[in-house]
Formats: sequence, structure tokens, C-alpha cells
Amino acid sequence: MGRIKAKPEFCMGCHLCEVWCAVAHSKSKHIIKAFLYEQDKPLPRLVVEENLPLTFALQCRHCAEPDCVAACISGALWKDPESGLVIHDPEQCVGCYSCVLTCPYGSIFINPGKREIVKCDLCTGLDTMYCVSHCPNEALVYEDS
Amino acid sequence: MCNMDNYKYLIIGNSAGAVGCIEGLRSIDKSGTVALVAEEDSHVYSRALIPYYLSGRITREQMYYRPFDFYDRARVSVIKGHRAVKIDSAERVVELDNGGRLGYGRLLIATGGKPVFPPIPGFDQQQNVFGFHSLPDLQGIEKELIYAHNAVVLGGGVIGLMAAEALHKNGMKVHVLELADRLLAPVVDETTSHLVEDALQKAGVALYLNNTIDQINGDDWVESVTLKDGQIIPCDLLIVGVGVAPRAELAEGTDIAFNRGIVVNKKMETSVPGIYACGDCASTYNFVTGAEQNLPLWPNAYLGGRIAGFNMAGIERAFVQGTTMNAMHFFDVNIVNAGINVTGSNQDDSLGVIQEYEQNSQNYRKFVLSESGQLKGFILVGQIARAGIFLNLMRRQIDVRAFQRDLFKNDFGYADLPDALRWELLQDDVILGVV
Amino acid sequence: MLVQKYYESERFVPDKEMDACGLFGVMHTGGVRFGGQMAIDAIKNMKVRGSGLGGGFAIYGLYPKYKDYYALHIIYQNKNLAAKKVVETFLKKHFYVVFDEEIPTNPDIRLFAPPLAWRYFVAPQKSGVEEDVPDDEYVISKVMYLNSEIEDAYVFSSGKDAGVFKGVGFPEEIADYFMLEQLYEGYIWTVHSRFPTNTPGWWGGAHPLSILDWTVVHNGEISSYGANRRFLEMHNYYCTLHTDTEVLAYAVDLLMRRQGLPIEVVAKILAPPMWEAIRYMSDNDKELYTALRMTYAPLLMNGPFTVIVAHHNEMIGLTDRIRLRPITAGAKGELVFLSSEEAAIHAVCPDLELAWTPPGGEPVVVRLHTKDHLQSLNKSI
Amino acid sequence: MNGFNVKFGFRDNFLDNLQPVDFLYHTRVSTNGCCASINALGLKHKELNDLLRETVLQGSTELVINNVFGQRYIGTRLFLPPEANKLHIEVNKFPGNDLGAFLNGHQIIVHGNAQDGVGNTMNSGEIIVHGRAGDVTAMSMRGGKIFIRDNVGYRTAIHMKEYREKVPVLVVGGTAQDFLGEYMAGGIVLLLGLNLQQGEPHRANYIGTGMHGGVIYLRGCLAEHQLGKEVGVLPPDDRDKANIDRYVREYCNHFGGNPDQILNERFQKLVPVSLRPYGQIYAY
Amino acid sequence: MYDYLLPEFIVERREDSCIRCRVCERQCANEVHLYDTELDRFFLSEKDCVGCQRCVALCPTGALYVHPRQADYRPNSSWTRDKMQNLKKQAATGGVILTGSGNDKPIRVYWDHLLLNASQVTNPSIDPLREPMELQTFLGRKPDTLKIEISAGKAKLASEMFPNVPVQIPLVFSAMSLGAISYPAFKSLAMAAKEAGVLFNTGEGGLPVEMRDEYADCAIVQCASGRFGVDLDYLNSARIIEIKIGQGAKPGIGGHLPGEKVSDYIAQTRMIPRGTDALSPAPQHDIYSIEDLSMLIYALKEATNYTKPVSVKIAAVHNVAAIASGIVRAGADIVAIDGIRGGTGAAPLATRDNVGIPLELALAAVDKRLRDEGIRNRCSVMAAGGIRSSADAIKAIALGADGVYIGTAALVAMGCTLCHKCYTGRCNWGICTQDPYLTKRLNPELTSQRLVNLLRSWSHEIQEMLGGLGVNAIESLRGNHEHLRGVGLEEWELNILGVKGAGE
Repeated sequence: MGRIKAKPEFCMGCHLCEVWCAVAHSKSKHIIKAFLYEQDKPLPRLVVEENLPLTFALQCRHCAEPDCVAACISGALWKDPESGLVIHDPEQCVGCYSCVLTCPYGSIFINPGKREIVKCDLCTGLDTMYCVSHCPNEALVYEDS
Repeated sequence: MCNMDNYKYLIIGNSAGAVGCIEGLRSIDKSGTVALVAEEDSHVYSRALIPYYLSGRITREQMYYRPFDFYDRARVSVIKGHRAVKIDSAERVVELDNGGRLGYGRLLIATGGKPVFPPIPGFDQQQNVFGFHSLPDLQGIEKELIYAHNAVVLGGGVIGLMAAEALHKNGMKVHVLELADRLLAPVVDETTSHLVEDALQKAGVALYLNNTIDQINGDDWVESVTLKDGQIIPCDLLIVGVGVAPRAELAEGTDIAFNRGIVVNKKMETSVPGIYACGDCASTYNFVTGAEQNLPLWPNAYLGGRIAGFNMAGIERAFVQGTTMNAMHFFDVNIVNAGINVTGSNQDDSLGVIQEYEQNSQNYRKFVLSESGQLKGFILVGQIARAGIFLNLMRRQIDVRAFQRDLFKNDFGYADLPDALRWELLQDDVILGVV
Repeated sequence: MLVQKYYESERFVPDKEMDACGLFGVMHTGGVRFGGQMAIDAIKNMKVRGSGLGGGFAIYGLYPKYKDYYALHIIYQNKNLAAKKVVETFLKKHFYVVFDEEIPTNPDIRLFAPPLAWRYFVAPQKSGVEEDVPDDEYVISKVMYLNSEIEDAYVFSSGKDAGVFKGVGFPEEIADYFMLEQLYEGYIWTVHSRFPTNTPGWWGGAHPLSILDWTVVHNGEISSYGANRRFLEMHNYYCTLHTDTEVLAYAVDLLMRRQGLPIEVVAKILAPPMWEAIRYMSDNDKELYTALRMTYAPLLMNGPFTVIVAHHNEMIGLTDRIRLRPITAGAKGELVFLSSEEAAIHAVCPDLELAWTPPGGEPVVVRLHTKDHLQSLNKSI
Repeated sequence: MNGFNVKFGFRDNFLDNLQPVDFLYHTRVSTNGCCASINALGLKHKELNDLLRETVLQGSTELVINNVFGQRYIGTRLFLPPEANKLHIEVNKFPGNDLGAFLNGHQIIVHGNAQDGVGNTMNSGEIIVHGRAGDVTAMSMRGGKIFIRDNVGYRTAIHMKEYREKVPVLVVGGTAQDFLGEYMAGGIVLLLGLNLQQGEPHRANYIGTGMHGGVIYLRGCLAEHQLGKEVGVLPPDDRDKANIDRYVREYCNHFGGNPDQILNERFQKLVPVSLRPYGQIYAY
Repeated sequence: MYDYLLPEFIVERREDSCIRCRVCERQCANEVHLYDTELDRFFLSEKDCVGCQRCVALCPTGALYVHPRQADYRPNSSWTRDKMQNLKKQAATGGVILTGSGNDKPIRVYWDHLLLNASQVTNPSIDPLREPMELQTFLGRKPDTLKIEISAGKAKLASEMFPNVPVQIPLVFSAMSLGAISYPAFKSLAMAAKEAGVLFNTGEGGLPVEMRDEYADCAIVQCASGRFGVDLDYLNSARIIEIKIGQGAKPGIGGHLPGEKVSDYIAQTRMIPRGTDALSPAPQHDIYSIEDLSMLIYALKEATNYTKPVSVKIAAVHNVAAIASGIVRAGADIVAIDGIRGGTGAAPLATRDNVGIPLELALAAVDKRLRDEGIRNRCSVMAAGGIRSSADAIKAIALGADGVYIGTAALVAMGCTLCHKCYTGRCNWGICTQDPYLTKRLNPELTSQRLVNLLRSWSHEIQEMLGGLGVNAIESLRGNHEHLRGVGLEEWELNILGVKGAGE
């Protein structure tokens, strides 16, 4: 299973990965429309860790033994044995936030309006991984393992 | 039944521990035969979802913990609606309540817990008194919902309060009775309790602290309850949520050791070789305290089961991640906590406490540190994003003193750790030294 | 007095050339004449300071037999005999020529484009308005005329009892070419090994540069050249040699010969103390040095230089005021040495008694029958 | 000018007509164990340095070079692998400019005066001159030690620097000329003024102009105006005294003299007043 | 003191496109954009804007415009806006006005007045896409003649050659020191040089030890007046050693890396203590004249056992031809001429804009002088300072250069927008800064690729033009003024360039 890795030396802290992640998971996939006109404020599924000058993006590591899946009370999180992805089913999710408590990377994000979580899906179903392809400095790379 | 089925793996119980075990062992042993004995006649569901269902957030279908084809895909023979009644560890046979006998190679006891009913006269006879634990409980409560106006919840712990919130959302007047002087008394500290009390009261839930039911009024139905202090509260529905006790009947009369739960080692194996236990029925290792303890929590059950599964399949793994931890929310208040929770009543001089409470945002953070600076517990109220990082620091026993002020930052993250530590923790997750 | 060469416009006044070099001078303060061995060997020792594009010697006490006559060393480039004819006609008209001959050269030494070199011993033959012109001025004006007006002719030197031998090549080659060691003796020898920054290296551009018996060898670049040149032009010195050293020679001539200032003062004009240093002087000195700087500001030689100026009875070593170019002095008995590098002195005088490096702007003045040079020793290290 | 093609006059006076190194080695060097004695008389600098390198490659580690008159760069070409032995080189008579330029670890002892550029950009090693030295001694020196028995010329220790454990040391027995320690950025200069009369100030003006690091210890006196404006004068503290003591004793070890008598005089310490002498002159 | 300066730029934000992602705010080291969370809007601090266009380039929705604010003083041909602004700045600070990058004054750019030839009818042009087109160039001294021995009918080389260094394309990255530019920028140049088979110049900031194994082979190391990081290992690991006498942007001026920029790493590479000023004196204090230069040239040759070419870089000044001649005679193997439009990290404005002469004239004069003196083969000539395109480069070669230094062009390829604020150390493009938050903006993997692309495209263009001229080796164009014609130039200019007028 591949994962997206950060190169902190090159991360310049622009947060464009967050912006484009949000676009990727918006309804329209259009940046201005998504941010200015869509009802649900688009949320990024990764976070740029910042302690200037240090910055780097961190998203779900799709762990081999995901603690979030273990903690999930609703079965909304599971690890797909084929793709290796840790998948979140929002239909199933009740927003108990057990995963938030157990994710060692802090990479499960709360959607406060809906009492549910969002997390990285490696842009499943999209042409590219938006955070990777939109990083101006190639500080995020997808590495196949 | 003359033909005895033999299974390489046999699991008693049908909840988180069982699923964890199946998923664990199936990741290793794809072909060994597996059977599961389920007392309830239903597909595996999540007890923790009862309040969500009750409050209308999810449907019945969404209560199932795994898809319907889960057992088929995992090639597990499920024996539903039966209870295991006896283990013959010498013969490696489990006897069911219908007299059926199942031979096993490895056995997992994941029977869970049962709600504790306080010894109040009449409790067991009244028809509108329920635990908050199982589908039957739920079905019973659902029936009452239609008529009930006043609900009394006995117990101001996690279960009680979740029940209270769910009932409140169903339009009931809810009364919470708590014997202690504050809610969630053993789980969180005073500050958190008070924040929760405020939230409940603001929502209109009536709280009765230092109080309990003295007497139930009504014959088949509870109509009201008389409290210890003499108050009488009307009651159309009484929920008992004072706690859960391990269900270890099976261990009785065997060599399986029992002490506040079935005693297991770190491999989740009981004192009898080949027999494993996990979840609410077991007494497992708490990595924070180092004690053997009953940790009746969903993630512990699943993970314990999973570890047991690995070990049953022949891969040695230890379960050393268990501790007390809760992710809770009552009305709008989010709370997470894990590890040791220093409160006024359980002081330990070797532990230090740092905490911050922000009046405006109602954010509260408290960290418990050992003498050598390791995180031994924490509580976050309000802003709980990325709480898992604290748990990770706790699990890895990291000395946090160098950055302890930063723990209070709302956006605390790996960036706030010292360089060496951060990259050590994230070494597989970032690419360093590329310049 | 001097001849002005007219250019179409200022734009076409040729740039100076800059050079850096090795210098050496040796003088017998007792006036005893000696051969060129030391000078030649010393400059050879500093070969890496030159580039083979110029070398030359000035020798004093050169022609005792003709010591009362101006000795004109004249070269004819491209061995241009027509030019020689014109020059000789001119000389016959303005001078009494008591003796002339080709300067002997060694045909075995191959140099770049050697000219025809001739020497004339002359006395002024003045007439008309020039009757009252002093001899020296008369000679200078005639030399300037020859240098600027007659194609291919160039006067190397024009002093009495002294002469300059120079050309394109390493100095030891020039010495061999003119057979200096075999043929000549003198009580002062100065020598120069040239490293032009730019240059074409032509025979006239080699050092020493001279006016009458004043000769200058120079190492460095005078960054103030333009300012110096304009001031000297005001005093009728016209720069025809395209080398910055020329302004030094003229400045020395102007200040010492024409204005009669002593070298010690001239040194402080060319290389004045900093204003900061003047501030801490005694009132008397303060007044003097302030006046010198104010009056002779255009003659401040700015930029790095070391010069050895010689004329009869005197050899002077001087550096710029912050000594950006090296000089070392040495003495043994009555012999006094000036050199770019100390090792060269030791190489030719193994039992040297004294060696010192004077501070910037502080002249080493070597005079016949005096120990004046030791004055700089006290200020030196 | 003149449009001359003067290729004729172009010769590389550093490289022309060099004698082959094998020939020189056989005619100029006599060895005895690891000691070699070299006659440098009349050699061009490259010939001498070729010869030094060859002699070292042949295994000599103790070199005595006789009859040196002005040959440059002695020691510069001896860049040896890090594991090689450090050399001991004695120079008799008068080495030329850039003695020990870029020197890396060797010891050079000169019996005679040295010229300009001693220890130019020297990295480590030791140069001991039993005589005086010319201008820009220890320019840009970064490490090692230089001891000059007598005086030094202009711009001594100009832009001397230091780096981590490398702290260059220059000890001068006599006095120095102007611009001592100009741009100095590190290291230690010790000026003993042994040849000055009682009460006679040091000779140099503009001491430490632009100085922004390092320290100059000066025995004897000087006037305020001799100092550059970037320099302050302090009495030596205990650490300074230990430094002075140590290097005076080393000086006396090399050249003789009574250290205690020398140490008895007053020392002053010159240090930069700012590490950023030119920080304020720009408009941002 | 209040300076009364007017802002230099207008910053506009299209509210209908701004999504409040705050990239502009984070990317601006000058803090021009300030987001107010409470009001959910941006405020501007326009006076701090330097016009680097970083925010514009990174804005994901194209919501920003930054343009110069030209005409707020009353227009005046003499007292121009920049003159007025400088006066006010000086009145407020009493300081020397600093600037960065190259000269931006309208001094004639001769490249734009020189035109190249092409083959028509009388000789064929060549198609470089299919036929060989050689750009390889050797930098270093060439002998006057070769000694060849013939034995048994076979010719054998009997001369020893001087050290020479080949470059695959006659384009070399100019000296930009680590310290002046950021580590990633420096590294990018090294990586690109290595990949493209050319050289980069370390400037005088040293060459980090850990880069030597991989990149020293394509490094020109500088020995300049500060002697920073110069030791025998540094000299011996390089390919070419360059003595820096002067720089086109600031002839006669030293350098000055302020202490606050001397980080641990810079200190280590320069071998000086952390946080101290790194002063490069105006002159090299062991060079006060040409024979001193010779002394240093040979000191460096001695130090490297005569195995490396030594280059001498000077600024193009009035006597440049004469000086270059002296440099060659002093033993230099390469002479680099840096014209008045050369770049810099920091220079006094007065010097940058007023001292020196254009490269084109200097180059032609130097080449001519060296040929006149018969010593052109004794050295290679590198042309530097304001080479903006492959056309400039090829014209420089036709004017007589062996190779071309590119500095500013490389920086622009890295992202530089010539905002001229290099000296502030707050380069938003991560190039001319040591602020770790800013230097991260350059990813050498990426940036070096940009540089390699630049070299590749230039080399293709040069090949195309060479093909058009009908030559298939760059040496056939070198100093070949026949392939150049001038337009719009006066007689004296054509004379100095040694180029006929168009139509002649």
C-alpha cells in the first residue's frame, strides 16, 4: 500500500494542500465555487503541522494496524485488505470521536457541523491526489510501497 | 447431538472482541475453521450505538457493526441464539445450552459484561426498568418511549448520561440520579464533571446528586421513585446504568483463573493453555498503571480480541495498549480522556498535574505526568482535535516536560515536539534529509 | 618651454598604461664607481616580478670623460635612418655635438624589435630668444621636441654623466644586450623589471624614465594619474609616454629641480600624511603639512606605488603613504641598497649589515658622503 | 598601443626553462634517513617546490633548505593525505613571498628574514622566523601559529579569522607597521615590542580598523589615535593573562630571552567594540 | 524617524475570487497581507510590498494583482520617482542606499543592437535536430603549438597540455555564494551543473564539505578577498579556481554578509564563527598590483600542484582590455569579465548604477586586445553580466567569449522576479535569504530541473542558430564577428565592437 509522505525540508507552509484537499472533497471540485458558494464549507482531510519555520503536511497514514478501526464503535472505519486504505463510511459514522482519540497521528478530523469525521481517502475516485499534485514545491509525494 | 463439530478456533461471544479476533486471525490463517457462538439471535451489532439509535441518529441497520456478509466472507460458522454453558478444557470441548458440543483447537471467551442492577427491591419485576446494554433492552425501551414522559436514569456515569441525553432527545423529562456528589465521578475529574453537569442542566436534564432510589413506587410498572432524600419523582421509564460486571460464568468450575475478570496474560491467554479471553469479561493489562484490570471499553475489547486472534493463529503478539479511555459527548460538550485520572479522591504524590481551563471557550485540558515526565493520563474537554497524539505520547512513554506548555495549544501537533523526537515518531511518515 | 602635443580632443589623449614591477637600486655613498653585477643579479633574483616586457638601468657616474656634456641616449625605432638624419640635423642646429657613436650592443642577444641606439655628447648651442634660457630648460625643451615631433626617434636619457639603457625584455637581457657589465661603471645603479598590466611593451615605455639626469623607476599604479597629469600640463609638462610613471618623473622635476624643494618635503607632497595624522602633529608641523596638502593637492600620488628616484649624488626610495607596494633598504659599509624584495639584496650582498623597511610615505634618501639614509632607519622596522 | 604583436615578449617567468625534478633531486638533495638537505641556490621557485614535493614523496620528513634567496611559496605545495606525517622544514637564509601560504600542518623554521605574505591563508601548522617578516604577515590566517622574532610590516594579521577549535596565533617580538589587525575577525595577535625603548609607543597607526573579532595583546604603550575606531582597550583578564603567559614562554622557547622579564611589563588588550562594525551604515 | 516614503506597489484583491485560504498571507515575508479572522477579511500593508509577485503566483484563484505605483509624484524627467524616494530614505536614515540584482538603468543593451547571420544559397544551413552540433568547450590555457613525435609512421603527442576543463554547453552558472543565496538555491545550481555537464561557481562562501564528493567535479571555487572557506582541501577538490577581483554590479566594492545571516551552516562552510559579519574587503590585501596577482595565481597553482586552471574575474571597467592583458600575462588561464548589468545580492545603489561599463563593449575590447597581443590562446574568456537569453549568449561567443556565465537568468529560472530586494534577506522566493521558513520554498530536486531545462532549451536554441549560420561546432563562431551586424549603433560603438553595420 502506498502512502503520501511529506518532505518537511521543502514544505513551505502555504497550506495549498489543505485548500486543494478541501476542493477535492467538495461537491463541485471547483475551487471558488467550493469555497464561496457551496453550502457545506469544504474541509481538508489533512493538516499542515506548523511550528515555524517547520511545517509539513500530515494525513492519514493508512496504518497496517489502524487504531481508529479498532476503536470505531460503529464499523464506519475499516481497513480495506485489497487497497490497504483505511476507509471511512460517513453513512455509518455516528461521530463518537473514538477514532479521534486513538489516531496516533491526529489525522482524523472533526466535521463539527455534522458530528462526523472526515479523513484522507487518497482521493479515491479522482484523477490525482490533489494535495500531491497541487503542492507547488513537491513537498508531498505519493510513495508506493 | 451425537456429532460433535470440531473447529480449529472457537469464539464465544459476538461483539467487538469476537470481531477483533476473527479479523486478527483471518489476517494470518486464511483457512483454519472458525466457529462463533452468539447468545443473541442477531447479527453482530454495536452496543455502543444504542444511544445513537435511540436518539434517532441512526437506523437499526446502521447498528450492525460489520456488514451482513462479514461472517461469510470470513468463513465463520455462526451458532446464533445459543449460550455456551460449559468448557471442558481437558477434552477441548465447549457445551452449549442445547447440549451441543463443539470441539476447539483454540478457544476465545468474549462473553462481555452484564449491567449491574443495584439491590433495590422490585427492580427485577418491574416492566419499565431496563438496562442500557443490549438489543432486548433497546426494544423494551423503544416500546415505552411512546407513552413515557418522565424518565429516571439511575447512574450518572457514561452509560447513564448517554441514556439521559438520548431520552432527552426523545422529548422526555429526564432525571439523573447519582450516588456520588458529581457526575462521571470515577471517570473524569471534578472540573470536567461540573462542565458536564452544566451542559446537562442547560439542556433541561434534572440532576440528583448524592442521591439514589430508596424505593420504587408501582406494581408491575414503576410509576414513581422515592429518593433517598425523600423526594418523589414521577417515572414512566427507569434506566439502570450504574455499571457493567464481567460475565465469567463459563470460567466457573474450570481452571481458568478469575479476579475481577478472567485473568489473561499479555497474549490474552488465560491460565488454561489454548483458552483466551478478551473484552469486558476479562481482566487485562493496563499499560498506564501496570495493573491487571477490567477495562470494559470498546477499543480494548476489539484490540484484545485481535491480539488473541493473532496468538491463536500462532503469531505471538502482546496486548499492551489497553488502558482506560473514553471519547464522550454530552449535548455539545466533547470530552476525551485516557489513562490515570487524578481527582481529589485518588491523589498519588508521584504524579503531577498540569491543567488549563479557558472560561470563554469552555476548553479544558489536564495532563497527568509521572515523575519522569511521562504522560499518564489526560482529559480534554471542548477542543479535542488530534487527541490521539496525546494517547500516542502516552503509549510511547515519552517525556513531555520539554514541551509541556505546548500541550495546551489548541492545535498541538507533531510540529511542537522536539526535532529528534518528532522525526523518530514519524520516521516512516516523512522523507527527511532530502536537501 | 616643454612641447605640447595636440590631440583632436581630450577624448583621444591616450590612456596611461599601468604596470607593476620589481625595483632595485644600489649606490656607493663614497662615490666609488662599480660595475653592474649586483644590480643585474638582484633584479634577476626577482625575475617573477617582471614579465619580460621591459627592463632598464640608469647609471650615474657613467661618463667621467664627458661629464660636462649632456649625454643624449637616442633610439631610432625600426632602425629608421631617416629619422636619425632628421635628429642629427636638429642636434647640429641646437647643440655642439662633441662626440657621438652607436651604443654598442651584443648581436647575439635577440630581443624584440631592437631599435638603433645612438649616443651624443652635447652642449647647448643657444640662439635668439633662447639665449637666456637656462641650459637645463633648454635641453628639456629640445628633448621634448624630439620625442613628440620626430617619428621613430626617442630620447632615453639626457643627463650629464648619466645614462639610461632600457628596452623590451627581461632586465638581464637588456644588460647583456648593452653589455653593461663589461662596459660600464657607476656609483648609482637603478634597475627596473617591468610587468605591464596592459601592454605592448615598447622600448620607450620601459623604465627608468628620465628628464635630464633625473630618473625614476616605479612599481604600482597611480590612480590619481588624470588629476596629476592635468596639473602638470598646467606647468607645461606634457605626457607623451602613456605611462603613469611619467607624472612622477615630471612631478619630481617640477618640485625638486624647478621649485627647489628638498626631497624630504617632496616626499610629503607625493605621499602626504593622512589628515587624521596631521591632527596629532605639533602646531608647526600641522601648519606645514596642511599647507603642503592644500597647495599640492593635485600632486598627491594616490594608489599603490614605490619609486626609486635618482639624480646626481642622490638616490631616493619612496612608497605611497600606506605602503601598498613593498620596499626594503639595506646597507653595508658605504653601499646602500633599495629593493622590492629583501632577499634580492641578500642574494647580491651576503654580508649585509642592515636591512629595514621604511614606513609608507617615508623616503629613504641616499646621498653622497652622508649617512642621511639612516634617518629612515629609525622610523622603520 | 602601437598595434604590436608582442607575443615575442611573452614568457611565463614562473614556468620557463625549468630543470627536471629528477635531475634536481639527484644533484641538489642529500638524504640521511628521513632527513634531507636541499641546496636551493639559484633555483626558481617552482623548481624548489617541485623538489620539496619530490623529496617528501621519497619519504623525507625533516627538510633543511639551504641558500634560499627569495623563492616563494615554500610549504604551499605540500598538501598531503591527512594520514601523512607532518613535516619539519628548516629554511636557511631568505625565503620569498607567501612563505607557508595555505600551509596545512607543517612546521617551518626560518633562519633569516622572511618577506611579505608569511602564512597567507594558513590553515594549521607553525612558522617560526628567526628574524623579521614583511607586509601582510598572517593575512587571512585561520589556524596554526606564527612566531616572528623581530618586527613585522604593514597590515599584519589582516583579516585573521578563527573557526571552531582553530584559533590562529601570531606572536611578534618587535613591533608592527600600520593597519595591524585590519578587518581582524578572530585569532590572537601578541605584539611584544621588545625592541622599543622604555616608554616609546608602538609604531603602527590604524590598529584594528574594521576589527570585528579576535584579540590583540600589546606589550608597551600606544597613543589613542593609533587605534582604529572599531577597537577598544581593556586590561587583560585572567584568561588573557594565561594566554599571554603561554605564548611569551613559547616565544622565549623559540628565540631565547627571559619570559618573566617580558611578562613583567604592562600588557594591553585590544578587542573590537562591535561584532558588526558596519551594521549601521546602510538604509534598508 | 518618519520617512514619508510612498508605497512602491498597489496590491489589489478581487473579492469575488478570494477564498480566504491565506496563502498570500503565509507567503509574504513582508507581511503585506493580514487576515482578520473576526471580520473575515484581509487588510493590506501596501508600503511593505516589494512587488516580488510571490502572492500573485501562489494565489490558487488568481485573486491578486500587484503592480507598480508609478506616478504618484508629479511626473518629472529629471527628478524621477526613484530619485525622490531615495532622497527621502536617505534623509530618514543617513544610510547608504542598498539594492540587489543587476543594474536596471536604461544603459544601452548592445545585445539588442546586434543581429546574427544565417546561411542562404551560398552555403547550406544545418539541421541540428538530425546532424551533429557540437557545443563542447574547453576552458583553460592552450599552448602556442604542439610538439608531435612521429615514430613508425604514427604521430604521438609530445607536448604537455595545460589543465583544461570541458563543459558540454558553454554556459556556466555565475558565482553566487552560499550565504548570499540559500542552501537549496546553491544546491540546485550544483545539481543542475552536474546533470547538464557544465560548471557552477561557488562564489566566495566556500563549498560545503559534504557536497564535495558529488559536486566538486563541476565546481569553480572562488578565492576572494575574504578567503572564506579557503583551504587546501577546498582548492584541491575543485575543477577550476577563480580569483575574484571584482564584480560587475559593484566594481571596486567588497562584500558584506551581515552577522545575522551567518547561520551555523554558513559559518561552518565559510569557516568563521557563527553570527559574525563576514566582511570581504574591497581588494584582496595580498594583491595591490599585477605582480601580486601573479603571485596569488601561482600560489594557487602551487597549492594545487599545477593541476587546475586558475581564472581571474574582474568587473568590466574603463581599462578592461589592458587589465585583461595583464591578467593573462600574470598567469591566469581564464579571464572572466563581468559587465555593468551583472547581478548582486547587495550593492550600494550608487555603485551598481554608475560604476563599470557594459559587457558587450568590454568583451569585444578584451578579445581584440588579447588577439592584437597574440595571447588570446593563452586564456579562455568568460563573459558575465546580464546575459538574458540564448541569443545574448551566442552573441557573446561571437564577440569573442569562450563561455558565458549566467547568474540572473538562472535565478529567474528558480523563481526570482527581480524585485531587487535581495539585500533584505527576506526573499519570498527562497533564493536570497537564510530564513529557514523562506529557504524551504526551493526544492533542489525541482529547482535544479528548472535550471537543467533552461540550459537544455538554450542549448537547443544555440544549436538552431548555429545551424542557421552553417556551422556545426561552437568554436567556429567564437570571435567570429563576421556573423554579427549592428543596428542603431554609432560609428564608435561599431568600432569598439568590431562589428559591421547591418547591410555592410
